[in-house]
Amino acid sequence: MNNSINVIISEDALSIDQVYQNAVHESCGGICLFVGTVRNHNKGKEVTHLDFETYTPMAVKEMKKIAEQAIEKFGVQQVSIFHRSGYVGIKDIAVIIAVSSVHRDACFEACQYAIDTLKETVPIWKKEHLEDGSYWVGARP
Amino acid sequence: MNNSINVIISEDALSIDQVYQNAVHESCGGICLFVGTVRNHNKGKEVTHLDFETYTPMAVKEMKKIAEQAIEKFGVQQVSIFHRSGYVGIKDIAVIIAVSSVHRDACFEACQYAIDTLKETVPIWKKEHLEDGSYWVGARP
Amino acid sequence: MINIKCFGIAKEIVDSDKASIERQTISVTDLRQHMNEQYKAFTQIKGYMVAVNQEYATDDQIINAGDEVAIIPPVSGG
Amino acid sequence: MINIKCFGIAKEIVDSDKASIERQTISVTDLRQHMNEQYKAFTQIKGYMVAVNQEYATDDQIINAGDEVAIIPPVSGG
Repeated sequence: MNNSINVIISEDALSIDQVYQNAVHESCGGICLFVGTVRNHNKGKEVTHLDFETYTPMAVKEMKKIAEQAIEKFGVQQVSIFHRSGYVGIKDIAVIIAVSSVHRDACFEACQYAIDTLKETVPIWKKEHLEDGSYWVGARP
Repeated sequence: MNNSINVIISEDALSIDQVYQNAVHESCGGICLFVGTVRNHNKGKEVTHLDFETYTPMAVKEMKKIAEQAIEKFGVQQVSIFHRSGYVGIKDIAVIIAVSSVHRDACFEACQYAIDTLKETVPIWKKEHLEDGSYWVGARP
Repeated sequence: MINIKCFGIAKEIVDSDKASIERQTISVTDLRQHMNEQYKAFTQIKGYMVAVNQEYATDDQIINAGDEVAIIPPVSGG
Repeated sequence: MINIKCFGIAKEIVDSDKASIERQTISVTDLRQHMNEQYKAFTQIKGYMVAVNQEYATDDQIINAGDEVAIIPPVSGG
């Protein structure tokens, strides 16, 4: 089987359908998607929007590594990872991951692995804007 | 939080965007979707298409039970389950499940629970059409 | 009379989407036995559940005329 | 000269998206020490990784002038 990987960092709104079309495969019975959206609250405070800063060439490399590891570890077919940069409003999409596989357990495991690892290794930073200020998420002890 | 459940059996093509819009919620950071598509092969044979027969009122009841159980067991926010009836071609969508939750682990677990349980309890039957015949999946020992 | 909806392979075995039994009341076990005698092919499939009023029924459950009854062969949705 | 890209909170601390060190070669450990002395606020954050040529670097790795170097504060994508 020819695996394929699609990895994009986009300044524009992400399309679930586009990510889906990149992942769907006629030999596969299932696709698991994770869509990360912006919550209106965090730690008891009201969030107005987020700003994502990206080290784009390195982030793309790290996202490709995650996709390759997901294929190797879980034997899945296609992996697509799309991430936003810039201003992202409440309920808007920050990230979409789609994984297709012949049998469905593998696509769930691989999709969860991909989002968990993305949050640990991909050089993207989220500035959370509250009504009374803003801060870089996770930067301070 | 007001939970909501959307359950539909449709003779027409399923829209991922519609299911997504039913599940997205401003208090939630993540949505897990499972999209079940028709594979072009099964047990070494080439599949041409599927036909889904549904006991619609009971199937809808069972799908609602699954959504309610998912909310109760995993504390998720919204659950949408859409299933096709009738003729479904290769790569077409047979089922879409979308689950939103405040934190992402719960939506993965609940979505996987929902598709696993759907395949065990919901009165829907799949006739698999091959090049040289057709049969009801899972009916014979 | 007990009216029975038939789905999937059950519809093929009965060669109709419905069957009936000339009784006012019957247990699920007896309905199953009646159908298996009437249509031998039921004994060659993996088995089937019976639903009464759109809920899965237990073997000792009593069905009355007017109940919505269905034969539920192994499901395969998704 | 070693040129250093700064992202997220590092960009705020340095008050620029780049910094530089007047050396032809430096270890990651020494770069970190140099930056922490130059900009005390780096010692008040959770720490940071250093990337060299778009790969995470180890502490004993040697950086040469011309390498693409970046300070990677705790990431928070997704």
